Amino acid sequence: MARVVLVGNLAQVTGGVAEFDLSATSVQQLFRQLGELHPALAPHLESGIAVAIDGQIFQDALLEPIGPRSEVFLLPAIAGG
Amino acid sequence: MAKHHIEATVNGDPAEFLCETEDTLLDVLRDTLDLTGSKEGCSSGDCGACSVMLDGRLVCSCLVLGCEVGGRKIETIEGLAKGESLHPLQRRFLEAAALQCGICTPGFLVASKALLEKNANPSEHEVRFWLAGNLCRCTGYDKIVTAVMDTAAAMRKG
Amino acid sequence: MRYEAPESLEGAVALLAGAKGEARVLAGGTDLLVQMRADVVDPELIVDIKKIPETRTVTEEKGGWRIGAAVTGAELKEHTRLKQAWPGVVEAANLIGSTQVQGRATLGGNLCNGSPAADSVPALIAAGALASLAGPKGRRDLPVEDVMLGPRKLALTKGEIVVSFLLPPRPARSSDAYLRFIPRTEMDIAVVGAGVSLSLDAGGTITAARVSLGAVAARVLLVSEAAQAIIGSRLDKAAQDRLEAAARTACRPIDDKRGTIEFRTDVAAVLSRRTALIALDRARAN
Amino acid sequence: MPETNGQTNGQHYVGTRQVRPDGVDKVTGRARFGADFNLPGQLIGRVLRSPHPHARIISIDTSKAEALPGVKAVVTREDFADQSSEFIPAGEMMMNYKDVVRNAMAREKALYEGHAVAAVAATSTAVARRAVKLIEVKYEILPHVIDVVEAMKPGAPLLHDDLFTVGVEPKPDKPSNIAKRIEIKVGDVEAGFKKADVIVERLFKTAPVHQGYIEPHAALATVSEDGSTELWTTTQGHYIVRAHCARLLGLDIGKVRVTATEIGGGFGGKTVVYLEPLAIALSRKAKRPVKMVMSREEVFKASGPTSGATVWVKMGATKDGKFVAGAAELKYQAGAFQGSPVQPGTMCAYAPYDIEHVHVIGYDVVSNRPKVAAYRAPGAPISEYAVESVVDEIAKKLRLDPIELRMMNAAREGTKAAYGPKFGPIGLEETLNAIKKSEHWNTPLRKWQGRGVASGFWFNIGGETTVSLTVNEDGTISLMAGTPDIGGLRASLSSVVADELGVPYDKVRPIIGDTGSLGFNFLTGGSRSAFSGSMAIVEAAKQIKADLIARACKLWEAKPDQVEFSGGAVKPLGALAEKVKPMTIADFAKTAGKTGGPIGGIGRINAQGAGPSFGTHLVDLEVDPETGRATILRYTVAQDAGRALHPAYVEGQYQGGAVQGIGWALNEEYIYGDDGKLQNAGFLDYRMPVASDVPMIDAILVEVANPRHPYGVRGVGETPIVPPLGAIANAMENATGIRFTELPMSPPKVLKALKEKGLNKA
Repeated sequence: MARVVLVGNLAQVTGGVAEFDLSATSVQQLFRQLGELHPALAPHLESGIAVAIDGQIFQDALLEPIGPRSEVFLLPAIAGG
Repeated sequence: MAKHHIEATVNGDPAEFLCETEDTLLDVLRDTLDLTGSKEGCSSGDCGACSVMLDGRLVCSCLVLGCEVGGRKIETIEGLAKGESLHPLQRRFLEAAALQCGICTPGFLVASKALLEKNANPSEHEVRFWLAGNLCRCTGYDKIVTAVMDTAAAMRKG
Repeated sequence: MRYEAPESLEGAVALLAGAKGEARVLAGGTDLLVQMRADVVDPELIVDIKKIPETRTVTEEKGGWRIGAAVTGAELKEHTRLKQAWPGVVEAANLIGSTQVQGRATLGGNLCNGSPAADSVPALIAAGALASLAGPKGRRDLPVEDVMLGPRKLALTKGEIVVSFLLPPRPARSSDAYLRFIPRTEMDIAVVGAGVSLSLDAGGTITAARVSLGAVAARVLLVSEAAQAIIGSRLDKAAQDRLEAAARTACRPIDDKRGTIEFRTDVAAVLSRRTALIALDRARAN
Repeated sequence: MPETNGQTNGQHYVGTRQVRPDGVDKVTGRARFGADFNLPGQLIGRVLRSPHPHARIISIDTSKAEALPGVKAVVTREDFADQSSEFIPAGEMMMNYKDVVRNAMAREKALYEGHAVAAVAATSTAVARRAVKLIEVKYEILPHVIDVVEAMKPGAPLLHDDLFTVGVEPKPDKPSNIAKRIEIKVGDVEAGFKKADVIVERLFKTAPVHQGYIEPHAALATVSEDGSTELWTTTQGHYIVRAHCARLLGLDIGKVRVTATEIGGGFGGKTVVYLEPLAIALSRKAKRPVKMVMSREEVFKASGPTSGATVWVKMGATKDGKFVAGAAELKYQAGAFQGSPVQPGTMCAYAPYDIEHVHVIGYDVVSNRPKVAAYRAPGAPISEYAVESVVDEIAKKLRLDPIELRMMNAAREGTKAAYGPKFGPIGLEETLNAIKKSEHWNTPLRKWQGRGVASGFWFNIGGETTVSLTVNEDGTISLMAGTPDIGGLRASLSSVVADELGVPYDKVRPIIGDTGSLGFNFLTGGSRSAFSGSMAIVEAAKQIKADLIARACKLWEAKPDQVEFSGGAVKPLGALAEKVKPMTIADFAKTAGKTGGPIGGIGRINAQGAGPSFGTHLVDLEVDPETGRATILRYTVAQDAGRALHPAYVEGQYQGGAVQGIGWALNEEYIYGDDGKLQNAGFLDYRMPVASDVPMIDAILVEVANPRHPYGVRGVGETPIVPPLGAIANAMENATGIRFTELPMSPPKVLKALKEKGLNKA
């Protein structure tokens, strides 16, 4: 099971729940599973979200694999000047 | 009223143009003579991107009226390189990465050439104050000042 | 918009006097063109005075110097003997804008733009310069401090122009200086400007002095109390304090984007002292 | 990097200081920037802007303007369909199309002085100027609010009556100027403070500052009767401009071709649209090309500065200097529409440090100012300035060397970042060590001189990137990239191409392709273009090498294991080497038609694996106690580049960022009157540093390779503007003993503080 942590305001949508253990093996599955657990979260996962898998930040990477013991953080997307 | 008919010398060639009283020399160079190397950054003499030589004197072409230059000699960035070869300042700016976006570069080159013609051995202080009217937002001036001083040293050696 | 470049004073005066709408004199143009671009002014007539010989020459006259109103700062800087006689006036003219601007900007333009922050004006006033005017009624002279009445307001009558400035002869052991405060090292309008001209006797005591402050009131001030504060002294600490106090009292500044009343007053005192000390050193060297 | 690359002589160009391929055009005046493009029959466009900071637009009468001879088109709000509420990335922040259309052209209300209200296209500049003055707009003037704290107060003038604060529970039932509340929480900050022996708490204020690019915004558009649209504009992202314009004007993306001109500086400010949709709308009406160029005044009044902010910081440390807790509250101005960089501000505030308990709250607040745009590490300089100031105070309280204190708490590989995930390999410690070892750090100071140090962080990003490599008939290489070259990109990428294909640097010719010539690229921003572009080039080069190896095998009737690609040629191995000679890329190019046709590769990636870049700055300054003016005496930057593709242009990023930071710290600010109007909309009174204001900027390149990039590259463009504000504030404290908590530290403020302490005597 991957350890999944919501950073910032996302936890508000889940009524304060910020940590999950999920069996997802890709970012796409992760989003689907989170959406099923907390339907209110689903729209927030469609854009403006970055995913840090074991310390590495990915943006718009639905197909990125997630390991069984991965530590995953959901962050606001980042761009820059 | 009718436009002014002006004859001047631009980069050594005779130039003839019509302009309204309110047209600046910069307007004339860019829009009438298609010499777009001189840039408009502020139109108020505060950025130096439009620097040209007028009868051997460094000026902002945005602060000169087109109708003032009849019979006078104007040198712009387009006249800096002679024939095949770049001016030593142009070469040094390239080698020293003294430009990033490049919008201020024509003004800096024209102003730096004017400095080296007056002072073949300027101190860093003199270079910085001479060029204080040329704004650059990319480089922090370091590589520009260095390039000007290196060029001066190279030109002194000949 | 008409543009005329007469070659005689009479021609220029006639054009200006006869203008229907707003008429502007063009010297260096470093203020006029900016105001035109910004739609602040939209003159019907522009009279370029640079083709009139008297406006473009620097000549020695009765032991003093006559400077054409349309001589540029850069040209003044290259005039070795003028620079030696009036270093403060020349350095003030060369604090106006950038190298590029100094290639165009003139003493006449700097005065007639009517800004209390004009850099060359305090230096000219401290120097006791006379402005030589030409108008429909002929020529007259005005002390520079009487030319500007307030922001953008001049004592010139319709058709009248500033042709040249006369700087008086310099006795031995005399000199002048100008300092201004700006937040950057270059390119700003003076937040405070201070001009000081003084003469010493053989013993190094100040026998004559003029002190002028810019950007601390609606017009550039000639501060006689400040001059009195140092005349008869060798600019010792006590005299410096009197000078600073007099400068403070004279200030009637405003709060604006360039500085506060408090800041301008404090800095005016500091600058008048620093400027006087520079003038003193120079005078001793002469 | 794979050793099969590089030149036959083993030379590599990556890491060397090659002359930029676009350089000659830029030193001769040939290079064409935004305002240098013209088309036959072109009209001049000009914008009418609101003189009021906040006013309802009752009516706009354009009839007199339209009647003026030479006027060919006038557009107003009527010419832009309203947009549904949908968030899209713009620079570093999400922006809503509902707002984008309103910022491009005011609808119900003018929300800041300079807000576009109408635009005209005429046969000359003079006619366009006159026409704009003939447009009659009836305004109902409304009370305005400029300051962020004022804007947050209940009863403050309301900009948008449909703006309800997001991120607060329960959902507010009344609209306000607070668009969003965000929160970053790690550990239990209260418990953390209980462990602290020393706690420092401060309130800071920063002024809005403009990116200050020397080239004003400019656009040239031509729309034909069938709706096909061409646009030349100065932008950091022409594909983003295409997307915005297509959306705002209801055009097929495929019908809009955008060419990015040479760009005269952007720093984040050229990531959004201003003139572009207006020029297209005017051209569509006039059926003639329309050129629009902003004046400098318009740039200041109507294009994005970055936020001014109020920042509260509270940090706790043990007596031996370990940081145990960090709290902060950030209030960022967004300008007239939501979308300030407060989100990255909250995430960056404590990023340089290993702190167990962190709690940062941020507010995104609208007020009657121009909508902010990205500016170099958006949001980070503001929050990190506040934290670095407090870190300095903690060092002083504990009598610890400020570098030692930072070293003790520095984030390193494996540290859990204050915004959540663990860091990979990073170089903060290395930059601190580099500064500590520098001769600068060890030189003595005199009275009224001060020395300050501060560190800074930025994430960096990758993103969607396409490049194409074409092998020409003579073996030279054409490189096409789609991210505007804002400061040496072509030079950096050409070095990578030369090394990947083993061809000489001067045989690579780079261009920036238009949106019709190359696949999608995200914009130049987030310090991504050299990072992502070089990754995409490696992909494209792989395709070419594989193709050449395949062709060689066919020609030589050999197996792949009998050949290798190295030094710019396919070489036969072993016995085969007796029979055939190596074939260079040029050999293949000559006969390409006979071996399968043109040779080339296209790299299409969504670059991931961006490595954060940390930097540490060291500054000496001297204060004139009688005038309050600070002079920067000496400056040193140390920053982690991962791997510097072109060291000179990396140094240039460090030096330029430092000087922008000097301006931000000392003199730059938007000054508003009580009338809500900007008083310093020009380079005369918006005081950016000039050459005589600054010393040489020593640049130390630290290289801790980014393992996720084939060359180890990290983005370098943004981090350099993060540390200067804190470093200079710390140097001011060191020089005067006074902690300045408000930027800019301009002479009037400094003198006032010195007077209050009776220090204003030399």
